[in-house]
Amino acid sequence: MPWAEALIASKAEEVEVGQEGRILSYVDALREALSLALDLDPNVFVLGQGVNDPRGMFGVTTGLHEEFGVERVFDTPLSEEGLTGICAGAALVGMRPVYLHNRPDFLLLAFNQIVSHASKFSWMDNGKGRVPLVIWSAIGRGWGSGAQHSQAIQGLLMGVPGLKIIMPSTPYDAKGLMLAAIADNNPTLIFEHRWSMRSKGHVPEGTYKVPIGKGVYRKRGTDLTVVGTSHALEVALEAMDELSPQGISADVIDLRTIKPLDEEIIFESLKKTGKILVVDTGWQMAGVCAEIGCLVAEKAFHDLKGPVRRIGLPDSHTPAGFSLEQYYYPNKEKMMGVIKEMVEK
Amino acid sequence: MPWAEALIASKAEEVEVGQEGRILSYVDALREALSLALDLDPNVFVLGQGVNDPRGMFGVTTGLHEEFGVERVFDTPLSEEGLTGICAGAALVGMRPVYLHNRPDFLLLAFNQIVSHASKFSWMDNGKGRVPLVIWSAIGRGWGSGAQHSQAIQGLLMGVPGLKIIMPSTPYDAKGLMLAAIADNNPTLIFEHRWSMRSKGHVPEGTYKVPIGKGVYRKRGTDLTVVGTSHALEVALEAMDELSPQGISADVIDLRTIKPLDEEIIFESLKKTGKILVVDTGWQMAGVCAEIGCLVAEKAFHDLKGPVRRIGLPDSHTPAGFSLEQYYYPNKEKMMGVIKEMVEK
Amino acid sequence: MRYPYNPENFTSFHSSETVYDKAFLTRLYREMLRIRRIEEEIASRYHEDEMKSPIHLVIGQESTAVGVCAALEKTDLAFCGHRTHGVYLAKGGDLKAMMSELYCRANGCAGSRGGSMHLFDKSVGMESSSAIVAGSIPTSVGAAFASQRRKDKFICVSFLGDAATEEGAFWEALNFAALHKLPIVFICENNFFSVCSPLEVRQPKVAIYKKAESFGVPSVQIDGTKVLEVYAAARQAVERARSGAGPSFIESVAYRYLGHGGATDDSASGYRDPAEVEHWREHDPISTFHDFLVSKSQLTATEIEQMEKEIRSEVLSAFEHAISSPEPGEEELMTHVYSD
Amino acid sequence: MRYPYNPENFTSFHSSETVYDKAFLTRLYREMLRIRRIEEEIASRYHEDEMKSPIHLVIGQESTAVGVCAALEKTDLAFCGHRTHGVYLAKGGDLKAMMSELYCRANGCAGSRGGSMHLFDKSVGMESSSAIVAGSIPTSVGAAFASQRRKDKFICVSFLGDAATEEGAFWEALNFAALHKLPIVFICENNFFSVCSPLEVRQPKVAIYKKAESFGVPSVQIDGTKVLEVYAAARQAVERARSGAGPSFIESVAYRYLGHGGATDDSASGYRDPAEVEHWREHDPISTFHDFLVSKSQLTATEIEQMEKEIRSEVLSAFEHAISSPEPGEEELMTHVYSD
Ligand SMILES: Cc1ncc(C[n+]2csc(CCOP(=O)(O)OP(=O)(O)O)c2C)c(N)n1
Ligand SMILES: Cc1ncc(C[n+]2csc(CCOP(=O)(O)OP(=O)(O)O)c2C)c(N)n1
Ligand SMILES: [Mg+2]
Ligand SMILES: [Mg+2]
Repeated sequence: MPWAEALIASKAEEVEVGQEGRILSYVDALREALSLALDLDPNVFVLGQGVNDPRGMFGVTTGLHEEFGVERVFDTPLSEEGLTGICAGAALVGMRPVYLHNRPDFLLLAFNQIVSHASKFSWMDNGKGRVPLVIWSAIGRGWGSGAQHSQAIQGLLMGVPGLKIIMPSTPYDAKGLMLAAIADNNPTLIFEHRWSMRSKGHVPEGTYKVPIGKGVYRKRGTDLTVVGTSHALEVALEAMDELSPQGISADVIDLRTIKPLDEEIIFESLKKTGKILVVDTGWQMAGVCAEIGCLVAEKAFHDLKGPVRRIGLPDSHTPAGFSLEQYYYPNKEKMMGVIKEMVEK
Repeated sequence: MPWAEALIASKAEEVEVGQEGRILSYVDALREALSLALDLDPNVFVLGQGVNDPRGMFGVTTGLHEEFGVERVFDTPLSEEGLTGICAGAALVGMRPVYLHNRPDFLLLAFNQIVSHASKFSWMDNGKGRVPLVIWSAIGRGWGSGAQHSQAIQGLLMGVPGLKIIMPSTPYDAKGLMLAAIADNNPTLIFEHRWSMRSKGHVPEGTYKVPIGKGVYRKRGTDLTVVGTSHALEVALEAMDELSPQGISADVIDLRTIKPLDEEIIFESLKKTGKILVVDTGWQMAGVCAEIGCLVAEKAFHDLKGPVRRIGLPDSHTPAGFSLEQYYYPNKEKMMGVIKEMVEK
Repeated sequence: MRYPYNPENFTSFHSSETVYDKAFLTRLYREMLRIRRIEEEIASRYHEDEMKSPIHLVIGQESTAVGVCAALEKTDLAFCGHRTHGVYLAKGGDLKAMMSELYCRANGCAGSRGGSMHLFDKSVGMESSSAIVAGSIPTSVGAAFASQRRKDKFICVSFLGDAATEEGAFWEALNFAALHKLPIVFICENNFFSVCSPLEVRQPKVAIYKKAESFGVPSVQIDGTKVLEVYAAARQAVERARSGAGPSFIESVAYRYLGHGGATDDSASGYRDPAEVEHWREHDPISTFHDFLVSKSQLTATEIEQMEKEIRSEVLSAFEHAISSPEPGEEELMTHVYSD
Repeated sequence: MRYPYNPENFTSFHSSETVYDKAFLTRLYREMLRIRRIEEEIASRYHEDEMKSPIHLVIGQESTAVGVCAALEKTDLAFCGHRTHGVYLAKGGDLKAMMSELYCRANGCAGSRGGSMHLFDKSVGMESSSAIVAGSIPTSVGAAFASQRRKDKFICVSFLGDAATEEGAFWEALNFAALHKLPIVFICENNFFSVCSPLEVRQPKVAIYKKAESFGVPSVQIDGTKVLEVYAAARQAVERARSGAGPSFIESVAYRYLGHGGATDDSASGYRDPAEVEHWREHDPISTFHDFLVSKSQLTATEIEQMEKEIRSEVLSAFEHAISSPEPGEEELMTHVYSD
């Protein structure tokens, strides 16, 4: 396996959260990951409605079809359920598809193939089949994305056995986790966030993996633990930046993957702070926030000094209109308010 | 509206948990509900793959097509996504479809229509459209149902705004909640459990509604609160029956609906007992158990005297084989073990 | 050029002998022109960043919505996808409410919840639309089913793009409509593209309408640049639906001049030949019809001038209305999550 | 009787001039007979409640799996739905592993995780199956895609029922297969029923293969009760796939005698005319072929007797094997949730 070997040989695998290397845009980091994977392993192919568009899909795929040929980087019919199954079938016989979507909303069309097929083959086949499939999509927000183009559905899938779910927030992680996802032998979903994709950061050259299932501290502090992923965690970081002059400090943990979940890092921090705020880009109810909130109430109850708090989306739909949308998404101020309440009590 | 009027006129609406009336089987109670609804309102129709089969769908629809005609009770092509949208469209212009499925697994094919369409019309239409649609399915268990015919997916949908989700466990509730669901102007999912459907109980004649969003106490006690729905709650009741001679007593709450969730009854009981065990027929992770566990850690933290506990399904798939399946589903003994642990600590 | 104008494949419905009265012809012309002018005004102001909504303009394809809706009653129901403007306006949707929706105002047709991809006006039978491709097709079939079962008088029209026929739900819905002989007309607006993806990378070389036909649904491919062709084909299909004879499928071929979304032509980016756009502009639905009407002495320069004036003033006042309308408040967020 | 045997609609592939050698003909007969005897044994023991698995017997339809698989290489991959037994056995799947799976034993082909609806044997190209109708069709197309892109030698065969063509995913997969000219053969086993629902309440009166054909896929309807017809049609389609000419669709018409699931005929319950079952038994794939072979002096009574004996002993020892095998332990539950 040229691919696996190259990855193992790679020293970069050991590199922790990038503080050095070139400054790259998030989008370029992702494209580099795809390009490296296509180069390393002939079994990798990249597909999705629009990956061959002149500007690529959000720039992530720009030019790849020219570099690697339309046999390996290609546009698809608009058939999400069928194509997901087709990818799973190709994976089952040893290929490594990377299927890209503009929006997670479109994955709702493919839940039968994701939940009842791709996630189950390895288990139902008693270990004889495996599905090295990556499904990537970018959570929409703003500019009228509205109820049908903004759904952050990670919470709907978190409970499904057999899946891995990745939600990066930095260019470094986006690249390293994409490579890790492609190298992984399981159906892996990556939920990018359109707003995280605007950032730049340090990104090493060449192949490296960020481990799936490992969170990192983005800030260290003592008053509380803030845990989450993706754009929700970025807002939390901004909130903490503002609160720091007021003498409030927190452990801010970027989980990076929500399944498998890095329980250890959460418990470790909570032991110190005793308070936890969980943030997520999806609906607050019965999703990522709920899982983590319940988990600590179950397994770290005796470390809790106050109520678990969560900030996700309210039990309503995303408005398309600009002003309504401002009320829908929790912002820095709202997070600051909750954090202050938690600290003051 | 003949339908709404008949319901309001009905005195039975006020009847609480049936302790009188005929003894009816669960299945007959459901059929009676369908029959009454079809009779009351010409806008009601019943459809689904197999509703016209000689034995009806699990007996629930037996004979209805003969009574009300195949124009109103009819078999469908095997097109879950399309048919769900068709039902939503018919509902949008004023009909009241009741769409039945053998298994919730098949709803995974229709998530796009359920999550991105039916649940959103009323909201996106600024209140001008509404979707009085009932989607019914029976959670499978045993006899080789296996990974693809046993999925209790309520947890995947609980976070989705605009849906109502019902999970009855008695014949009385099954009938009253079916009638309430048909009378409701929102897309409502009913998840029956194949094993609950084997029971009999008191069922009043005629039309009555069990309120959607209201739980009931099935047992009263002091040591802990056990909360859940459907077959998982039945197992919990059995566990409490065994534990009662040992002097252990609990408030056992049957939520009956998981969305909207009856938070009040949970908080009320928890205030007294200080301990909570949440049980569910679905995956434990990021679903119903997680939501309720997080909810109490958030809003009733100061009443908690010990860790929240949950018992759902492990992070694995349902085995088809009989012996493996015994290990998969939490049984009475497992629940007793957890409850004892909780009480003893 | 990948997709030239190719009249050979079209079935012709409008015979030159058919005589329509001048009022009707003028109305068709005026409606197309009105849509064009509204779209142009949206395009010209889009850079101001005040319409914070993704737009999918219909310039070049006005004839399909206008021709089809001319064959409908006000009580008939129309459904469409993301490319809403043409259908909404042709079905008689309120222009002010539409502009308010694009400007995210409280009095938008969806109260600012839906944006450009969710325009509707139930008072005139513009029933629903969906931003999910093919999403509204089952909805439309369900409404047709209700009409049939309740013996309502209305029929349904389902507008969809060529890419929508790649979604399985379309075939599921078509099968059901054919099985139950539902009163519905499917209008597939084939403009050869799904965003930047040409038909050839999405479907084998078989005509879309031929596939629909094989499902037992009477189907045709027509010249979607000719409003009278569209009207005549739609009339026949609407008649079929209303008489209880079941669904029809019309593949209406026309071309969009501007980019898939937004306000500019993006052909220079490489996904299509800019010459292809120029080529289709020569078969522009409005100028073709203009020339036809003038040649038949059904329209004069003065009449057109008058029309332009009226439309201009209507458009300006709709924009004005929208811009000066209030935005929705926070209390709106949680209402109508559930219906009473 | 709703669905009589109607040879008029079938395309004939096997000409009586085609000469097959005796060994081959005997093999086909033996394979059909073997499947029948295995199914009968399962049926006769099902009431014991030891095979705790939902079964979908293939009695009456053996010829399709056998005829198709005879045209395949061992390295070719087969995929199917819930009605697995015929395909699994015809493709060469291990009988003992199958029986162990039905008896929920640790050495079942799926380690007791899959049950009757998830039989596979990757060593002989019985690649996958799904209990979700149409669920394995996209999988099969994906494997065919992999074969094409990697220039592997194998082709894929996707077995599906008539009801599977009502699922949108089938049309999505068919479109993709046609678009990319993938090496795949779709075998639609049309037995007129989906559980108890006859075709007429699910699809308008149009032939399934005609719809597939309109997607640009060479398609035929054949007599699925005649194994040589099936074989000849499959050979042509397999040849097409292997040569790079793309997919084919074969609608193979045959009838199931027993209920949809379980071990008994449920016709008396009313969803079909018991006379219909009797009628089709007159066109039984095995006795028809038997008579043909005897008439051509290709098979003798002694040979058949010998065959029956061998099969009987193989079947008995497979059941014995299964019954005496151990059940899986609790530690199995959490393994292979993830692959390494
Ligand atoms: C299910 C789904 N997949 C992808 C998209 C993204 N998308 C929006 S419009 C569009 C193109 C649709 O093409 P077509 O149906 O031909 O309509 P046209 O835009 O040409 O009018 C796509 C792919 C979507 N909205 N929904
Ligand atoms: C998506 C889905 N819907 C419903 C079912 C229930 N079901 C199992 S087999 C079957 C009938 C399928 O009929 P067909 O495809 O013609 O195959 P046959 O059983 O006749 O061989 C149905 C409806 C299912 N397994 N999957
Ligand atoms: Mg198009
Ligand atoms: Mg069948």
